[in-house]
Amino acid sequence: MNAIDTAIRAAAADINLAGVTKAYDPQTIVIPPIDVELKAGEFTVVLGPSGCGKSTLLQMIAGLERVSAGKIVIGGREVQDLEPKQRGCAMVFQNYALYPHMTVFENMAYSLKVAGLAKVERAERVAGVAKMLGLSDCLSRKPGQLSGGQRQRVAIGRAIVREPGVLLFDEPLSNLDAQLRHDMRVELAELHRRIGATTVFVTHDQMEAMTLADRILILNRGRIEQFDTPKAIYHHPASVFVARFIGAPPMNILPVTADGSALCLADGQVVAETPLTGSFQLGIRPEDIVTNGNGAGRILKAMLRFREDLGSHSVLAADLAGSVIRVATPFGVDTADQPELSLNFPPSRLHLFDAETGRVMADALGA
Amino acid sequence: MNAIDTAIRAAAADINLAGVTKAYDPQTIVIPPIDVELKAGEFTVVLGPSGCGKSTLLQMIAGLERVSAGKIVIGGREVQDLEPKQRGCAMVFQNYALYPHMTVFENMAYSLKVAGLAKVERAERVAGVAKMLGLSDCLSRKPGQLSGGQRQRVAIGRAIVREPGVLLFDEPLSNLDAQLRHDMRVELAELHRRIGATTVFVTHDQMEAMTLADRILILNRGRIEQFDTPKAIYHHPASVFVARFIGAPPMNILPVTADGSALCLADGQVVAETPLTGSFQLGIRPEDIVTNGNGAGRILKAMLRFREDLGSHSVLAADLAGSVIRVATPFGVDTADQPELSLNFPPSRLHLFDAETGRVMADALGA
Amino acid sequence: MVENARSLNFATGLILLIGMAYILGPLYLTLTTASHSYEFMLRNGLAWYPGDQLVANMARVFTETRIPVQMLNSFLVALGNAAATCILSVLSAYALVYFRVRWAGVAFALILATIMLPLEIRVITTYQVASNVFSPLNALLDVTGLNDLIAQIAGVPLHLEWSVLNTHFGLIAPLVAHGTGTFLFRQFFRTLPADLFKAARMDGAGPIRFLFDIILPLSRTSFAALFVLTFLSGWTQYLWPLVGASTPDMQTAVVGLARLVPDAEGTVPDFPMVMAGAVIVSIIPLVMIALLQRYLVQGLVLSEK
Amino acid sequence: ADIEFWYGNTGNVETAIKAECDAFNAAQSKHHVTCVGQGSYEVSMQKAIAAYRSHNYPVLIQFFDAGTLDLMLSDAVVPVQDILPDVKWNSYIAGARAYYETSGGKLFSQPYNASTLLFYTNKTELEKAGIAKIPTTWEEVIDAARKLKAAGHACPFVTDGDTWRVLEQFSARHGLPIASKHNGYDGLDAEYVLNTTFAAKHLTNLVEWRKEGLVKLNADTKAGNYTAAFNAGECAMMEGSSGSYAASAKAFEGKYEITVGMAPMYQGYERHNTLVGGASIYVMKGRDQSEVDGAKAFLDFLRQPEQQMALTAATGYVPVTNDVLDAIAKSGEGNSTKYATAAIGIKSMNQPRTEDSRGIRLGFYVQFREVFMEETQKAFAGEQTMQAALDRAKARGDELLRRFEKTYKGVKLP
Amino acid sequence: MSSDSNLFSNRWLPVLLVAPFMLLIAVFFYAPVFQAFYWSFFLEQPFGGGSIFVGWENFARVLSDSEFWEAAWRTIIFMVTASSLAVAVPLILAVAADRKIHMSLPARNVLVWPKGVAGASIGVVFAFIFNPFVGVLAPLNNSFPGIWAPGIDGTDAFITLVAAHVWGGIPFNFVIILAGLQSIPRTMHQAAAMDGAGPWRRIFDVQLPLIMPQLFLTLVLEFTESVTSAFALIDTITDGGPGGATTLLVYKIYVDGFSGYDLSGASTQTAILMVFVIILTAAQFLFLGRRINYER
Ligand SMILES: Nc1ncnc2c1ncn2[C@@H]1O[C@H](COP(=O)(O)OP(=O)(O)OP(=O)(O)O)[C@@H](O)[C@H]1O
Ligand SMILES: Nc1ncnc2c1ncn2[C@@H]1O[C@H](COP(=O)(O)OP(=O)(O)OP(=O)(O)O)[C@@H](O)[C@H]1O
Ligand SMILES: O=P(O)(O)OC[C@H](O)CO
Ligand SMILES: [Mg+2]
Ligand SMILES: [Mg+2]
Repeated sequence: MNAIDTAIRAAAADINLAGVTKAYDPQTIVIPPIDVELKAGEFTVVLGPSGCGKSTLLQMIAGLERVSAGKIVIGGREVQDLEPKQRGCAMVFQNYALYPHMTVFENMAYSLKVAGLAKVERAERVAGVAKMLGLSDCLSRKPGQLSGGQRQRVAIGRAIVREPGVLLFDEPLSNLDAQLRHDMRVELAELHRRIGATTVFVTHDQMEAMTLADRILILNRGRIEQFDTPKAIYHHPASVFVARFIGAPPMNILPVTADGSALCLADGQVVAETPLTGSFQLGIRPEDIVTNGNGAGRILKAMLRFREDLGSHSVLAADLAGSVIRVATPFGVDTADQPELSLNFPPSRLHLFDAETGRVMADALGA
Repeated sequence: MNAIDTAIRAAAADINLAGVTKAYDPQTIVIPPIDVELKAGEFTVVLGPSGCGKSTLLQMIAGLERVSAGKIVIGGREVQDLEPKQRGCAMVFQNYALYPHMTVFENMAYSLKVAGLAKVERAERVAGVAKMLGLSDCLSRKPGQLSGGQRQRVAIGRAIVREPGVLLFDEPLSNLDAQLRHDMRVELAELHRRIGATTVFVTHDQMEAMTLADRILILNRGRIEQFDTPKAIYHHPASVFVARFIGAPPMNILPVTADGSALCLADGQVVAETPLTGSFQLGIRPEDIVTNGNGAGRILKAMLRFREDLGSHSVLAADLAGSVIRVATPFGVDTADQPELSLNFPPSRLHLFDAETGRVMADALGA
Repeated sequence: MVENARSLNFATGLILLIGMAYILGPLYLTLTTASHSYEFMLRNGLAWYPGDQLVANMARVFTETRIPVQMLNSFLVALGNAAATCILSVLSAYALVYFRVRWAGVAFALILATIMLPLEIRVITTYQVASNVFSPLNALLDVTGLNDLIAQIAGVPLHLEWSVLNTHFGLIAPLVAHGTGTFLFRQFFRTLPADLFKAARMDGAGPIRFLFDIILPLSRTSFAALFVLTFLSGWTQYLWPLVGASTPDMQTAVVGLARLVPDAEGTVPDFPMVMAGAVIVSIIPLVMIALLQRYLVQGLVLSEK
Repeated sequence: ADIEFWYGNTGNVETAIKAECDAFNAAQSKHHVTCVGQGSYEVSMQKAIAAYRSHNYPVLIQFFDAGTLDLMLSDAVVPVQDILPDVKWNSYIAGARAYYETSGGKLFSQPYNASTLLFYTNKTELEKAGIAKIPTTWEEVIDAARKLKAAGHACPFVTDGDTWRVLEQFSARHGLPIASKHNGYDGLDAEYVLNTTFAAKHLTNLVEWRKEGLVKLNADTKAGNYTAAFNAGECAMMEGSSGSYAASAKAFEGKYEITVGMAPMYQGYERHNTLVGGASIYVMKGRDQSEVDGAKAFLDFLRQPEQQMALTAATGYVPVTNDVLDAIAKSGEGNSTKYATAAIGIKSMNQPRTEDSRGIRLGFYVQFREVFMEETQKAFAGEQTMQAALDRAKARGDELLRRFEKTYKGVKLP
Repeated sequence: MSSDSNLFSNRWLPVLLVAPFMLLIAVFFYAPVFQAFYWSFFLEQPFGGGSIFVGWENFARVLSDSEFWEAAWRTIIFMVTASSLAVAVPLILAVAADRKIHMSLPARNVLVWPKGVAGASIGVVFAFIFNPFVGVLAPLNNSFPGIWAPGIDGTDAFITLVAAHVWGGIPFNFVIILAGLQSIPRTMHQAAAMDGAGPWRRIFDVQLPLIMPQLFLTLVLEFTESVTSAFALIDTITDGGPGGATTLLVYKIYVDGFSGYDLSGASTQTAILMVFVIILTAAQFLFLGRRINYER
């Protein structure tokens, strides 16, 4: 009876990964030992480039992939050796993986049926979830007769009908077109508020990550680069990797040298004061750069290469000290089309990273 | 010999469509008679929702699809009854349509070979184009061994190696990931500057349209909604359709009534003055709305529903007079999290559309 | 297609017309010949136009030959072949694709090899084996010396005998020992998204449930295609039923039909009746093709990958 | 007991066999025989072999003449004479006995549907062409053929060139061996000699005559088959088994007059006996006594004169016990056409005997028949000379004999 | 594939699932194959009275037998002519039917029909239709007597077999090739048209190269199919004649084994044929299979 219970109802649970490792074959370690703690009810987005191990991580939590070493604890139970159905997790797949031969109802009820839940109860639960997801009218249709958004919702419905303690999503929105994607994002956020399951959401779309996550886990080759709130990750990236990965257009990264007093670009222009010495990488977001030379900080000279006018704002590409940087002009601001630009890098918006490791230098800049 | 000539070398040419119509079957007219004039060397982007007839239009120009009526004139020649190869057009397909059994070199050289160009010349031309596209190293590979971006470039190379007067692109970037897409966009723009062929580029991605086009042709169910520069289209949309279609998040459209003096929202709040009377649709872009009630124009009260923080800026969703509107806060501006918002709709940023036809009311608003 | 040139379409049409004539010609002549009397055939030979004896000739096939009961045999053989092939293939393909077994490659190779050597090549020894299905086992017992052991314990060596000749089972079994079905299903299973498997596991389905709830329903078209194919192949078999069945009442209709010709020794074969027989014998498979051609095509398309 | 009996015939012969089985079952209630047709002599034999190997065979099987040696060496059958010692076996005519008895004179099998080669003519057509006398020699046959041809007849003489007809029966009645050691009767180490005897000349003649349009083969006839062509009136003369007489007579009814006589001889050759053809019944080894009892009863039943007469009447097969001719005579229908083959057939088989006309006792003989047909067909088609064909047939045949000898190394002819 | 996420890890269940089929092919495929090889080293008495081990002697004999080589040669000729026609004709038809014209719909249907007609039935029908006296060619024979004589002339008999085989082989190959052609994306044609290639040129430059996998498949299967179909056709049309002109190896094996009850000889030929087929199939895979493995 216990099996049925976790299979079809569980409270939102903490997830602890301790030293979890994955190697598909002894040579290639996909995930080196990592430790993560996800709080019950939290919405965690796992973000990272393709092939970094996001899906692998998720599948280890789900029980679809064995851990090579380490422990996975869900709601206090060690689960790494349990079958998927015993872990109280549900999962939504990238291409939905709906059963094409079953109706929407049957798709959603399948796990309940396998768990041995009585027919009446099944119908009740599915009806409830369908209503919540606005699927009540298509319960008797097959997945092939649904729109992309509806399929998405069925996939989610199938997962949450089990009332799992943990909800796992593997790039569930990546097959949708932009509009639908936006709508589903909003729906997902609301859904999470309502059902409160601990949620792990894999994506490589930073927009999704920013808008959905309580915390974002950024993976790079199986290693955790940063695990923090979206705001912190955006405004205080822990490494060049994170800085470059989040934000579009991405943060500009320039090689700089410091002589104990000033931070200089490759061509000698001084960007800011600093007590440090050595080589570093300087980061600044395109939208933090002030054009026309009337912002805070020193004035830097750059040459305009081209501009892309996106309606709501423009992106300028400019040569600065031998690097190409991108500058986003806020909407409304019309820059004159002259080749020479005067730019300000507001000191409060500067990020300084170690030239070797790429990790951020905490509080390294005065001002 | 003339055949060879147009097949493998042509000057950039005007394209004139006069009364061009397409019906796959007599019942469903996909494209009602349209007239368009594209100038030699111009980069035209055709934009529109899926199924609106973009590909059909392109294929009629290319000669892959017969016109049901009307004339197509390319470089002064009437071509609607000519074979594709006689029209001096080259085309890049959405899925590249590379010949999988031929090497990159053979793919690019194929049209030259068919046209009977000598082997040496073929090699020369292909080498030139390959160099320009950075493909010199992969000439002997098969398409299956290339990355997405490389395939894309081969497809383009295959088209331009013929030095066509007209270059046609059918959603060439839609299969690429965001990063690559951005890079290819830049490459394409530069390429066009270099070879100068009249270019027709089909997409349904407005970002592409905005950044690439000299002029954008917006199609809606085969009809031309607007044909103008990106700026004009963004700032002066000719219809609700265009207004909604361009910009992300899209322009807010609200039903309004005018009583000869004031323009009122559904709940009676006055937005602006107007000499008109009747029902209209009011449009305003999310980024044109000023929050905190300190911009130009009257103050409107709205209730915040939720906000999405995108790092560079935030998007607020708010209830206004029974409709949901989106407001984009410029980056840097931190709005306090209070449910009641005071908004300004700067009169210069308002767009007024006919309630029935959805066409813009020119100069309808004072201010 | 791109061009719509009239001459091209004309040439294409002509080719297809010739192709259809090639296919339909013999069928038409079969029908016309079947619709004339024996005497007419003796006088005129091949009939180019239909006559009025079709029904009469068919009636004679039913009353004068064993073809009716042989049709029943054909039907049982075809059905048995189709059903057994479908079931065994789906099970073995399922095991090879969805389980982590080290011997999967070897097993698949062993199965695939059966495609290469048609029954016609190995008919002599297949016949010997069919005449005693246990002969391989007996040989094994002898060779391994196990039989000496058994002889010591039981007093007599073990020698089992079971001839399947002249039984429906015997007619069917060697036809089923053919790997195409397994190959087809394996290809099909591999085109199913891997996530489907994962989803089912998340939903708590084990191997048996997954097979019955997910795999089998999804394989319906492949099943239908393989069923049609193996049914047709069972129906149209010739050599094996010819040797595997020793009595006319066990033989299949195709064999019976071929036998109609020499049966008439001393007289000119009754071609109208033979042709009427040919029509009757082919009618079930032809109807099947007409009805299920869609599945047939889909099934064959699959097997290409 | 319930017993099974396998046979290989088809057509009206099969009908007659079934009738006999039914008659047996009706005549007594102790035994029941199920008669199973196998389609042809060759297939029947192969099925018997496989059935025997799998210990799943009937007690009675009919085998054709060509399989005699294989069966004698098989150790799979019990000689009928051992099983039924009390039967008066010497009432069988010598011609039939010779083929199926051991060197010790013991009958191995009970002759059943015995045939021999006869000469058929369409008297009506011959007369039309002005031929009054039925030919008895090849010279006359060819003479008649020329006349027929001159009279516009498309197919004067027809044969299928079958080994049994053109080689075995021809050699026997002309006193020629086809292999040394008296066609193998004296040992497994025999060799073919067919390419050196007068048979070679005859076969060469056939080729010439065919070129001349006097002789036709199966494929030259509209009917596609020599008996069918004869029966349909397409061909005027044929050499054929007595077993097909009934069918021919029936086909001729009301249209033509048929004659049967002994097969033609070359002038200057003394006529010897023709061989018994068709098939005989063997009792298989290792069945229960009760089945053997049933088999005995059935064999006894078939041996009865009435049964033999019935078979003869229905098919043309020749009765082979001496008492049957008397019985026919007694029945008062002695001159009825339905018994036409009985007297002439027996007469043909009772012609003076030589050591080379006893029968054929050669290994893998069925395969040799195929070889002979293959090679001579090539000769008829003009791909090689008849002599070359026979030389090749001999070479290939000897190969078979040697292999047979080796396969049965150490086994003695019974 | 080795990952557990795609696979069940039960140990005995898969064995249980494969076992019935494995048992079946063990008994009805591998045992006979083994038996054939076994017998080919013995001289086997037909009635099982005894057998003598003769080592490679059977092979030596068969391989030095000109009949065997003639049959083998005829088999190869049949496979080459009949099989290539049985692929080429459907190929032409499929290329034609791939074009969207009125005729292609009925053609796609009609061309599949022979699949329902058994080889032996085809044989019976073709034997009659090509009968020199009453068949379709009878008028020809009336004007030029003897010009068409499949009962006498080996070549004519061979032609009849090939015509019948191609007739029966069209459907399967047609469907596979057509499926291949239809899986070629439309844009591929369009691209080639833009490159200036006309329909004829596209057949050779685009369509044929792209349906190589299908062509390969049909060739491999046609190979075994020709063996199967050949037997039924020979047995119903020519009986291997005239003069052995249509005795292919399959038929020879059958005749030697079943009519001549020469088990050792037939088995030896079977064994040789098997080795031959295996080598040929392997060669096909090696030489053809490797070249056509590109992605779309
Ligand atoms: N079954 C497997 N066997 C071997 N290696 C695998 C397997 N599955 C994944 N990998 C490898 O493990 C690494 C991580 O794969 P994973 O699927 O977790 O990446 P991901 O972050 O989900 O990427 P994507 O964004 O492309 O989905 C990759 O290098 C991949 O090649
Ligand atoms: N060959 C055809 N036969 C019939 N209708 C067609 C055909 N091709 C396209 N259509 C129809 O014509 C309309 C326009 O199609 P078209 O492919 O031009 O759209 P599109 O704008 O390119 O769309 P997308 O963005 O999806 O590519 C659609 O409704 C489509 O269904
Ligand atoms: O046609 P049958 O029955 O007379 O037999 C002829 C030969 O003896 C067969 O071997
Ligand atoms: Mg992934
Ligand atoms: Mg399109």
